[in-house]
Amino acid sequence: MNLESMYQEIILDHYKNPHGRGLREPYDAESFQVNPTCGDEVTLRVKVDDGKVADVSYEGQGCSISQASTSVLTDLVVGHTVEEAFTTMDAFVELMQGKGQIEPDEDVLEDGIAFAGVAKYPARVKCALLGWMAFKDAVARTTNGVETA
Amino acid sequence: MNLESMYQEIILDHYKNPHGRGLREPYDAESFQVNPTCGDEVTLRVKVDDGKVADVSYEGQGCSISQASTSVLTDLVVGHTVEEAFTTMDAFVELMQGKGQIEPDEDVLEDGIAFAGVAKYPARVKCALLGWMAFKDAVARTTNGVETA
Amino acid sequence: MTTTTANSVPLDVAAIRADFPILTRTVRDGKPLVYLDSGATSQKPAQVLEAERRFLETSNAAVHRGAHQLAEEATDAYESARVRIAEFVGASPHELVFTKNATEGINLVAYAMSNAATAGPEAERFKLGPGDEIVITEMEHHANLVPWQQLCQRTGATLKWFSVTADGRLDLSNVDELITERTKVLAFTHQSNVLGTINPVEFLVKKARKVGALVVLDACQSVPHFPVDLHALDVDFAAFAGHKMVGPYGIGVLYGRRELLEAMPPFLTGGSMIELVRMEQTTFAAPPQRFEAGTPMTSQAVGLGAAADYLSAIGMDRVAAHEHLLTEAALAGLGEIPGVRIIGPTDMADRGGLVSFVIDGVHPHDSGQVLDSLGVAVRVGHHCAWPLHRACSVPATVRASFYVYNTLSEVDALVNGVREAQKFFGVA
Amino acid sequence: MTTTTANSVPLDVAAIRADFPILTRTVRDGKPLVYLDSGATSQKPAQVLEAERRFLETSNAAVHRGAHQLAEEATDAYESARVRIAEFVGASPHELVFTKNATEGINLVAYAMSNAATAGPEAERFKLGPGDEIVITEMEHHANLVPWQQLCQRTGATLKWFSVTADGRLDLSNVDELITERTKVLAFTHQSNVLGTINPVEFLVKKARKVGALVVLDACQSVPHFPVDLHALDVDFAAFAGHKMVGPYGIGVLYGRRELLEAMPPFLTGGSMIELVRMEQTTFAAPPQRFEAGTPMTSQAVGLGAAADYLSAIGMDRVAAHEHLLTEAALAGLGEIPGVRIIGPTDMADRGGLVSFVIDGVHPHDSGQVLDSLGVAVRVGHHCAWPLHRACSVPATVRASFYVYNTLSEVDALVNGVREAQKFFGVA
Ligand SMILES: Cc1ncc(COP(=O)(O)O)c(C=O)c1O
Ligand SMILES: Cc1ncc(COP(=O)(O)O)c(C=O)c1O
Repeated sequence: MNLESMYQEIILDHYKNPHGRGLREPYDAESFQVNPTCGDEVTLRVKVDDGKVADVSYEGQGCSISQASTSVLTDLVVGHTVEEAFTTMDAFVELMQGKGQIEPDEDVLEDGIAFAGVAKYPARVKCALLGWMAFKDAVARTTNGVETA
Repeated sequence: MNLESMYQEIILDHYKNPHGRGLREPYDAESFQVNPTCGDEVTLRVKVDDGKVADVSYEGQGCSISQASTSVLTDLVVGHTVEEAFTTMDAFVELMQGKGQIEPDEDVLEDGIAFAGVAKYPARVKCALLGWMAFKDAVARTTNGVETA
Repeated sequence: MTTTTANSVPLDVAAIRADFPILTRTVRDGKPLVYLDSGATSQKPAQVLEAERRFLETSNAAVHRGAHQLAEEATDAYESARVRIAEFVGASPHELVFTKNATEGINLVAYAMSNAATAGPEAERFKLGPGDEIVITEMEHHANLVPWQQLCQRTGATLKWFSVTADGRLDLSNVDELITERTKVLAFTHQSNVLGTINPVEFLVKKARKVGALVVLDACQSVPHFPVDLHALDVDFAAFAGHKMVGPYGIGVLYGRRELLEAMPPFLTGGSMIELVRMEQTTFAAPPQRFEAGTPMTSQAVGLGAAADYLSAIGMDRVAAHEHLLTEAALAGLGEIPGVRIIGPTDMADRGGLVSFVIDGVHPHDSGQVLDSLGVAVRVGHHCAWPLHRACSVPATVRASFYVYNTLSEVDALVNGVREAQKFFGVA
Repeated sequence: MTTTTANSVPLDVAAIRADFPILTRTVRDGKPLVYLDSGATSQKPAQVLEAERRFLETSNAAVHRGAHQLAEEATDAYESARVRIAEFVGASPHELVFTKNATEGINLVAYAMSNAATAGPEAERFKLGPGDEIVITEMEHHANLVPWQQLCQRTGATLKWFSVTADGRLDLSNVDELITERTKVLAFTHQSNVLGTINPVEFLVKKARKVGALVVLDACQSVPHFPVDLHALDVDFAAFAGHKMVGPYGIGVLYGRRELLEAMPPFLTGGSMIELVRMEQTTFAAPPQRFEAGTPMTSQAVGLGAAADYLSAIGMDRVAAHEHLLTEAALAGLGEIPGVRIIGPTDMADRGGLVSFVIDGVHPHDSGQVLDSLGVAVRVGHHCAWPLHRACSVPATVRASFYVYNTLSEVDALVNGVREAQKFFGVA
């Protein structure tokens, strides 16, 4: 195995210098997600204004992959409409579940394409998706009105 | 396999003409035993007078082996002291659990020696012991005073 | 069902037999083995044994846990088996829970229902109490009877049951008295392991749906023997076992409709089925993991996947047609012998590949012994369906059950053996 | 325990390795496999695979049922395996119940106890209710934690637990506050699957006996790794799994003291565990059959018998001594690396053959990935002991666990791999 194929420079950069980290107010909904096999966890908040993702803030503990992918997530969704964000999410999920067979589209996924190598390691796919699951869940909670702060 | 080694003439005789069959009064205790794998069952009564087995009566349904061995049982125990009966029983049980390696003593087991061949068939050993288990249990009940009729 | 499709090519039984190493052995002083006890457990082809062995020799590791290569390969093998088995029975992979046998599968449902009493509001629909009723049938295997008795004992619910008619069918005459608004569960066997009777699933499901009862299907004797499409049958739960379908011991399958498994409280608890564990409280994973506590029967799942592949390659239609042929021959052959009584339907309508019978004047145990002495392995006793035997007024029966590797000449051996038994015990 | 006996000859590891086909394979582009994950599941020697295969190819049939020759042979193989396994752990055969894994064994006891509520007066001693207490420890595997939480939920009993000290031992300072007249069950692990700590069974049993509490021992990490004599330990119940002791998946063992098993109500119900079945009511067989519902994991029992034989032939003293050697080396090697923290005792007193650790600045998942890239298979995560990790203030650890087939050079590979991980993530 070529370690570099999983740990691309971009991933290590995001891991060491995460974007948007920390929990911020105000927010509309929060989601707590955990990976039961390794104990990684993330708490993620979203603020949605007029159908746009105004802010994503988060904290958590986890491996480089889960931390970096959440950092990349904030870059990809903040400032975009929820619809756009979900399209991006779908592309990212598809990439991760593609067993390394899918060619990522840099126009859509930007730094997210660095995770193409992770898709070859099934045990790490969940790590890469942890923040995204929290994002999806948090957004669902805002529109369901389950939680509004 | 030699069918005749299991189904000795003596066994078939007892099967066709069982000794002491039928439930009789008076009796001191009764035991109901069942073989859960095949559904064979026996209800057996004992009458004990002054430490002697005065009568054994029984009814039940079952294969030739279980029926014949209960018939042989009555021959072996009725008229003997409980102690003698238990000694005979121990010899019979030992024979049956001996996997066909034990040479039976005709002085002790009389017709019971015909069951030596059955001991080679583990699945049938329980059949041969069904009546004896009922006898043991019924006698225990008389001395325990659990049941007296 | 078991009707022969016009264009189905008969099985190449000789080729199939070559896959089963045990069939070449002899028993009782050199008699060729005639194995007619597949209803109890089937034999296993080299393909299944090989698949399991290959897994253990190359990819063995704990699944769903490690991050190393072996663990990835093992997880992949385990989950891909689930996908193939799901396909085999017309279900989705996440609707299949691996259990140790079919018995555990039925117990799982029964215990989850009593656990609902102290689980959250999500579990409300599974709660049972006094006044509620569970309906089963008199022809059930103990595995689909005792767990429901026990559930009633734990919850105060009441057990009711369908009787069996003289010709070995469910007596449906009082169906509307039995299945009522009080019925919470209807559990019955797809095919009786004693009578061979195939029960009218569609009719019973319709009755249960009308009153909102959950339907639990004992598919132990159907999935191995004819095509079963669980989604098409529209049952809520179904259980079957690997060892009866040319697969390994130690693995069974519980099917549950997705939305039910999602709402159902767990049964066995421990590792791999949790979401978050604290000393004070635990939350649980989504199904099927929620119901697979502890290290799973990993290599057995791989083996069962190979078994499903093996049967699929033959084609379940052809399996059923072959058994149909053998059963017809057995019914005809045994039917000709005076003093032999078939227990179960004597015609081939809605009937699967096994025949139970008694010989007048010869106890089943003794009949079995004579057959055994001739190399013919059958099962004798009540076959874990004691109440059914009582209903049929026989203490026990002899059962010959057929599978893909049996031949018409083995049916002849059975029929001849029965005549021998009569001769030996002097009743012919 | 794990002390080396003076005259014990070291293992011939090369010969042992030759028994395990998987150890010759390579991973991740040609790296030799260094399997250090036996704490999760062990590899299987050819002897075990062969025993199971031979059984399936020659004597396979349903046990305790048929009267034909195969059924006799199968029953004999199954029950003789029970005898050998019982001998291996210092118990009597009728005290061993075969389960699907260790998790089922512990659940069996927990469910039997809640079933006691509606069972007869015989079961009185197993009844639990509000005011009663179950005591466990913070270092338990989820398998010996969640079932007790659930039992408390079903019965209203209260769960209490021992804490863990900073050096990874049970904190026994409050033992007399924890184990009181209210204590009905004391359940704890013989050896922690994370810390390697071996717990003081004798001391704890004495405390439990004084108050009449039942002692349940999780023997998953002890029976495979050092000599265990259950009668000498005098515990009431113990559970372990086949797959961790060079045996098959899909089989575990629950040990129960004879008089307890005899009084205990059943758990799983169905075929083969009954005495008399009527539609209205069922009575149950004597143990161990009472607790083995349905078709058992027959070939797996045969395989586990072969596994016990295999380990006995090596000698459990020598197994323990060998692991002692490897663990000492690992503790020394890892202990020298700045930034590596051992989670668990750092000395060898009352300590078994595994080492868990964290690398400062590198998440365990990432450490594991680097090791994997070098062919070293370890486990990362919370190892189904989440509360323990919380108590140790680490979200996860890396665990290297050793067995008979591991070598000192594999320990070196581990230590070097850890240095590589530090380099790769820039923390060295
Ligand atoms: C200490 C301990 N207890 C219980 C278990 C559970 O064993 P199983 O998964 O075989 O049920 C394990 C292993 O996973 C263990 O290490
Ligand atoms: C109809 C039926 N139900 C249930 C079972 C129980 O299956 P298992 O013993 O694999 O749990 C069997 C077979 O024994 C069966 O034939």
